[in-house]
Amino acid sequence: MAVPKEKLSWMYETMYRIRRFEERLLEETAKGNAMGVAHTSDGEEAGPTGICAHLTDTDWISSTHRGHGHCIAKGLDTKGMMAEIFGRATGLCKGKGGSMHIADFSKGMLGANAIVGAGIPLAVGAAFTAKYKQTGGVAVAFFGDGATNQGVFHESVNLASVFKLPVIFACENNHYAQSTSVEYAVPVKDIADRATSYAIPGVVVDGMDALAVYEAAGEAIARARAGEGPTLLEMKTYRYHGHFHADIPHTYRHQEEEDIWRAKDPIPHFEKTVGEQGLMEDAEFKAIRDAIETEIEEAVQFAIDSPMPDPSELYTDVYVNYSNPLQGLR
Amino acid sequence: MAVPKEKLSWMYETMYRIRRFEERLLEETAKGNAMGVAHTSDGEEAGPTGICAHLTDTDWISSTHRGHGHCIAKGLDTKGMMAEIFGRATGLCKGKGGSMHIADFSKGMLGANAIVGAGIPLAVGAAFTAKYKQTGGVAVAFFGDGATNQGVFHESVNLASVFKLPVIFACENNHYAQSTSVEYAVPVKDIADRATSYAIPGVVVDGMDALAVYEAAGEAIARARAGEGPTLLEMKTYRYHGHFHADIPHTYRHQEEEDIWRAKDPIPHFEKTVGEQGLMEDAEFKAIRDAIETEIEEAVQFAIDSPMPDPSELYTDVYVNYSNPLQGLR
Amino acid sequence: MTTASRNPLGPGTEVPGREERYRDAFQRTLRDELNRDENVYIIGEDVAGGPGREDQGIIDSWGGPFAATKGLIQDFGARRIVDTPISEAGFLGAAIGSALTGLRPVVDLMYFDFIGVAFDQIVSNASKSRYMFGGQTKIPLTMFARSGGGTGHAAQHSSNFYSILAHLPGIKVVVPSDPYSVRGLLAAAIRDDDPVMVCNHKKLINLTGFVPDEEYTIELGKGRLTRVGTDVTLVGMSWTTEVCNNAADRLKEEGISAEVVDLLSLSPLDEEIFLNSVAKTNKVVIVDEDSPRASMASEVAAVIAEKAFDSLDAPIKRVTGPHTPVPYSRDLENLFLPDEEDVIATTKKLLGA
Amino acid sequence: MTTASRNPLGPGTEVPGREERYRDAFQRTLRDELNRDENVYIIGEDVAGGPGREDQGIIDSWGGPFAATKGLIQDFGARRIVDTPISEAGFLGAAIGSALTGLRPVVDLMYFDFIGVAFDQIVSNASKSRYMFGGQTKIPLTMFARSGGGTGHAAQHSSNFYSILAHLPGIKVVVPSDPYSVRGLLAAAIRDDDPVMVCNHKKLINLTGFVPDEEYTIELGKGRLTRVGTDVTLVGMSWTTEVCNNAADRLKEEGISAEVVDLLSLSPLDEEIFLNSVAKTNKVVIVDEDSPRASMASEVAAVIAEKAFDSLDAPIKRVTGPHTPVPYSRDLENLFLPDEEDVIATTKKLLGA
Ligand SMILES: Cc1ncc(C[n+]2csc(CCOP(=O)(O)OP(=O)(O)O)c2C)c(N)n1
Ligand SMILES: Cc1ncc(C[n+]2csc(CCOP(=O)(O)OP(=O)(O)O)c2C)c(N)n1
Ligand SMILES: [Mg+2]
Ligand SMILES: [Mg+2]
Repeated sequence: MAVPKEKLSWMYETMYRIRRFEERLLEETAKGNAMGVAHTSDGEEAGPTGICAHLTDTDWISSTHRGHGHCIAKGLDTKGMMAEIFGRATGLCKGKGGSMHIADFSKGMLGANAIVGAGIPLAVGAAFTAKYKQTGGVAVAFFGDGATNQGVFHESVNLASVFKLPVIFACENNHYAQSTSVEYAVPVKDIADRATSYAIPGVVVDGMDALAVYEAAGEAIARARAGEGPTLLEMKTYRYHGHFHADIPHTYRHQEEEDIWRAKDPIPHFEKTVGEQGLMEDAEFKAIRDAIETEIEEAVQFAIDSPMPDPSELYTDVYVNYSNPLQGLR
Repeated sequence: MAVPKEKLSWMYETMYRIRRFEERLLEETAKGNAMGVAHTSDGEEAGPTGICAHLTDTDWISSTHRGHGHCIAKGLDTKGMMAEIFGRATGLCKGKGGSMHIADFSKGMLGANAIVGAGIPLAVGAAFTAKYKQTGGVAVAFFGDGATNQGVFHESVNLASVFKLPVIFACENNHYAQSTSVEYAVPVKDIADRATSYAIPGVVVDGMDALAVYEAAGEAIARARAGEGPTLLEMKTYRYHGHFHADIPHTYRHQEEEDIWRAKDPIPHFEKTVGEQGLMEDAEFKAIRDAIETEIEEAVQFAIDSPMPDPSELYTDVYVNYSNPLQGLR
Repeated sequence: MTTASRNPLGPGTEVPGREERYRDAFQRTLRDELNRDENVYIIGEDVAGGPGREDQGIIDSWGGPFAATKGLIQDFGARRIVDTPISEAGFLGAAIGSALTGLRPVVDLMYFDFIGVAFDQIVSNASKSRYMFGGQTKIPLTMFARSGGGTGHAAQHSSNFYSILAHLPGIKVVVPSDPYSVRGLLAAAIRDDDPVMVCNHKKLINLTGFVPDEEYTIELGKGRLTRVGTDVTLVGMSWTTEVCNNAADRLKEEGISAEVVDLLSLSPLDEEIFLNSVAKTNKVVIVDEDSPRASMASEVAAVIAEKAFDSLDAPIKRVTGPHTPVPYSRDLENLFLPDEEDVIATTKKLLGA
Repeated sequence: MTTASRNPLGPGTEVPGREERYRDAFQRTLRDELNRDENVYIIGEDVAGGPGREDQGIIDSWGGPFAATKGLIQDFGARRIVDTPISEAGFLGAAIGSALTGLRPVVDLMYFDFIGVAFDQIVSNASKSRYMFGGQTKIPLTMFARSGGGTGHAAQHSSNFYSILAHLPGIKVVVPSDPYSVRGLLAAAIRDDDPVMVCNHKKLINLTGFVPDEEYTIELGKGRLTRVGTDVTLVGMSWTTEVCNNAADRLKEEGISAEVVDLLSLSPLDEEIFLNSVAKTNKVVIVDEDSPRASMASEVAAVIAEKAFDSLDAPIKRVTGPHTPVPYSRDLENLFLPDEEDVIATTKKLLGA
């Protein structure tokens, strides 16, 4: 598949933005600047990037506890994201959501979701709206290997098949759910095989290769936009760090395994492929990287400099049109 | 598969007992004698019969809102069942459960369950116990076509596969879930194909043919007892009456369709097959039928003659060892 | 037709209207709202009925239990009256997703008990999305379900767990008590931008009452008085308002003047209306069919004990279902349900009458 | 080691014991019960850790969040420490099925919020099976989960929805408040023949306190006094007992004598202990981290307003979380949580002090 030049540089930039966002976030969390629990997705950048390359702001995605990569690929502002994770008033959710609940509805991002599987039907609903209103839009549900053992995964995919909705079920099989290996919890070799239960296509793709994902996702999204219904797209991938910032993965997986996956790192892999084809120059890669370094530093500084939410924010946004009088019974 | 003579007559007897129980129950419900909501399973007798022919009281089954057939096939007393549906103190659950909650733990019957799908994991749990305690027992989860769209079906089958438990997932595909046809709600042709998602065998069998079910179930149960894990067994069948006693099915299905299925009626079909093979005589069939007629009449009379539960029963059985002081705050 | 006698708008406000069953008022409102707003659609199991059989000449059968949506499919088509597989978590979640992206779903959850299988979507998505996303979005979701005992449906089909939903910040809960209120509350719920659960008690569904012809809404979060009195306040919700009304009428014959507060909304809760009533009567009996622990009856009692303590002359009494599941056998089930006798006996005891 | 000062058995009952973290007392109890009864097993996500990797030389990593079960797999093996896929409804349902057939499962539901996805199994099977089957069976099921705010886990991982479970007939709910009580209550829960939910507040998990060496159980349904006083009763549960204790100690310095009732069990509820206390102090402040509507705070208030009305000198006060989800940002989260200051301020206002 011929990929337009600006898409290529967007993909590189997006992967690198995710990578550096996650790495810097881990540093800031270790310093105690970022609050709460951070689940990073470095290593998995190719998936959201290859998929979101096909989407616009009027397409929708739903996400998970490990959602920074999805957010960035969907075009969310890294300043607003970082500030959110720092619990600041300038965060995308005013500091009320945090890492596991970053959302930006103006960008077609339905929100990260900290309940495994719970975001999947939301994407089905967004696809329902697209069909109902004939917007031509599609929706993508991102979720992990572990999430495919949740009941709501099954119900959502079935529903989407029955309704023939324009939705892509994008499974990031990073081979672990917390410490549980996919081999233990999922008895089939390829999660894509679970598509059989719903009479929809199931596709396996190398989740470390943005161009491969781009191609596979392109087909699925084209089918969806053409009214031909959903696809289950499995991306084989790996998370470099622990399940969350404080998790040490070597208690449940071997260094050798990690090494094998790191050798497939999506960023140098992309540089190599695209470089060899003469589509982008080293200098271009470097310029992008430099710009991203600056951007992420600025995002961190923005977060640090931003104010905490006003205490009154505790009580707002519970309802649209009911100003909640139950401000704690004290 | 050679079927022992006493099994044959047990099967015939069981199917006929279910048939007459259901038919008489509908009459009694129409008269207002039986309380509540009755979901009858006449037409579907071959399934539970062919399966339970392999089970003993130390094997377990879980059931559904449409559970009378499962109960009878598992050896539950028709007097106690009828009395339960009449809401009498002599009912198997003292009149506190009714048609949708008939249970008899002494017979390995875990209870009918009125939440679609909710009984499925209970059977998985019973199989877990069998494996844990090495009893050699198996468990059978009965459920409908519609139930395979519930999340808990998916989770339960997956779990049983991961744990390699001795459990049979017995899907009675009677082609409707209330008024919804299976073609609408289940996008695959055979529900048995859903076994693919869990790497277990999926088997389709003619659910109007007790001997076919007997054979297929025999293999699945033998595998389970041998420690080889679960099977999804789909029985194609049909319910003759409405979803519940007051439902008129002709608003969502055609008489011609009903006629096609009635032509496969499991009882004459069994008489014919077994009779032609010279394994049972007409006189034997007749003797069984006569005995059942008497039994069911006695069950109805028993129920009518039985007392209502004592009012104090409202407050008992909530907890084992805590005599509930909250007897309504009045 | 103008019916003044049963006019719930109060004396002096005679409006054109009709005697209508609760279920018919409910369906009429659905139709009105479907006509009013193209973004409103209805989703649930068998809400259309016979789906996928259209090519075989069959369309519409069930229309949901108690035929709530029967016939809508003919007039609004399969795009807007959407049948689903038995996948409550999936379709409720999808409805939420559609609400987040511009539609106004009305979800039939059939029996109230089935919130169990969809509970996570209610708790984690419907109730929290607006807050945790910092107010970016609204969730114009309406859910409805049949609640309560009295029809022999036994333990798993007779719940009244509205207290569980009212406990959750971010969800609104309404409990209509007659045809008039279901029309006004359902219309308000569908037009509201927050998630709302509408509880239809099974014993109300076939009841008849006066319903104005014109469209109207009842503000969410406002209760009403269905009887005015001075000696004691009876607080009812859903079916128990009917119980309280009947008890008040019988108490009147015995010279006891009972005021009946019909909560109508459980969340937001109209604290003022029952606090004002208790300020006048100084005594209160709260009637709730649900089991008592951490119930709406408890909540109303707690609010009164905190905010109207000084006007209280006597202990706050709750008349509730017992702390048991709903039993099957008819007599036991009737015993489970709080009824007029219970309310009258408790009231008389409280008044020392 | 004998520690009298922090001996929760009360003065004069010095027993051999140790200072131990809540989490260690919890795990020690699990070990004791696993040793005591072959039918006890533990099931949940990552309770063993690294499953399926044993052949690769890896076993045990996580042991659940906060390492509750870490190391058990080595001593008890995969038969009794059972890792599951992320399928709460499935494995909780299976645990119930195993309880119905002779085992005594202990289910780790991880975060309290995850009851959402398994809720139907709790409501429809665990809580009702005994009743609807006419007492034929028992359900010796123990569930545990981490509850509460204070760790920056935000809206979907900080719930305290114990009121929802306490509302359900057929379930028991316990809320230990220190290492001593978690040991006694967990042992009692596992030996009990009814379904019990054990709520471990995240803020308690790393707290240290005195724990006797010997095995003991605390009767389900019994509260205790953690401070004796005469001016006001503070009612705490789970983490809020710690809040009440600290508030009482500070109030004492100001000459106000507060009695602290630690509920320990929410269902069954020890009504007597707080009714007796209020009979003595005539004033009460109930402290509950959960949102207020139809909460345990409401329930305790309602019971007092009904049964101890005559001993009340002042309105019943609730100090609860607000009617909002739990916010993420630290300061907002701290504001959400009821703390000593809130309790002290409310108490003083109540006492006119
Ligand atoms: C319903 C539910 N159960 C359990 C958890 C705890 N939990 C958080 S992430 C996770 C693992 C998810 O694995 P996977 O879906 O593969 O996503 P990954 O973390 O690998 O991206 C678990 C069990 C949860 N958040 N929600
Ligand atoms: C969770 C849940 N959703 C909906 C219902 C209402 N309901 C009862 S039976 C039924 C249809 C079940 O269909 P199927 O599983 O095929 O069983 P059948 O009735 O055909 O035997 C439905 C939707 C229910 N009891 N539980
Ligand atoms: Mg994973
Ligand atoms: Mg069916």
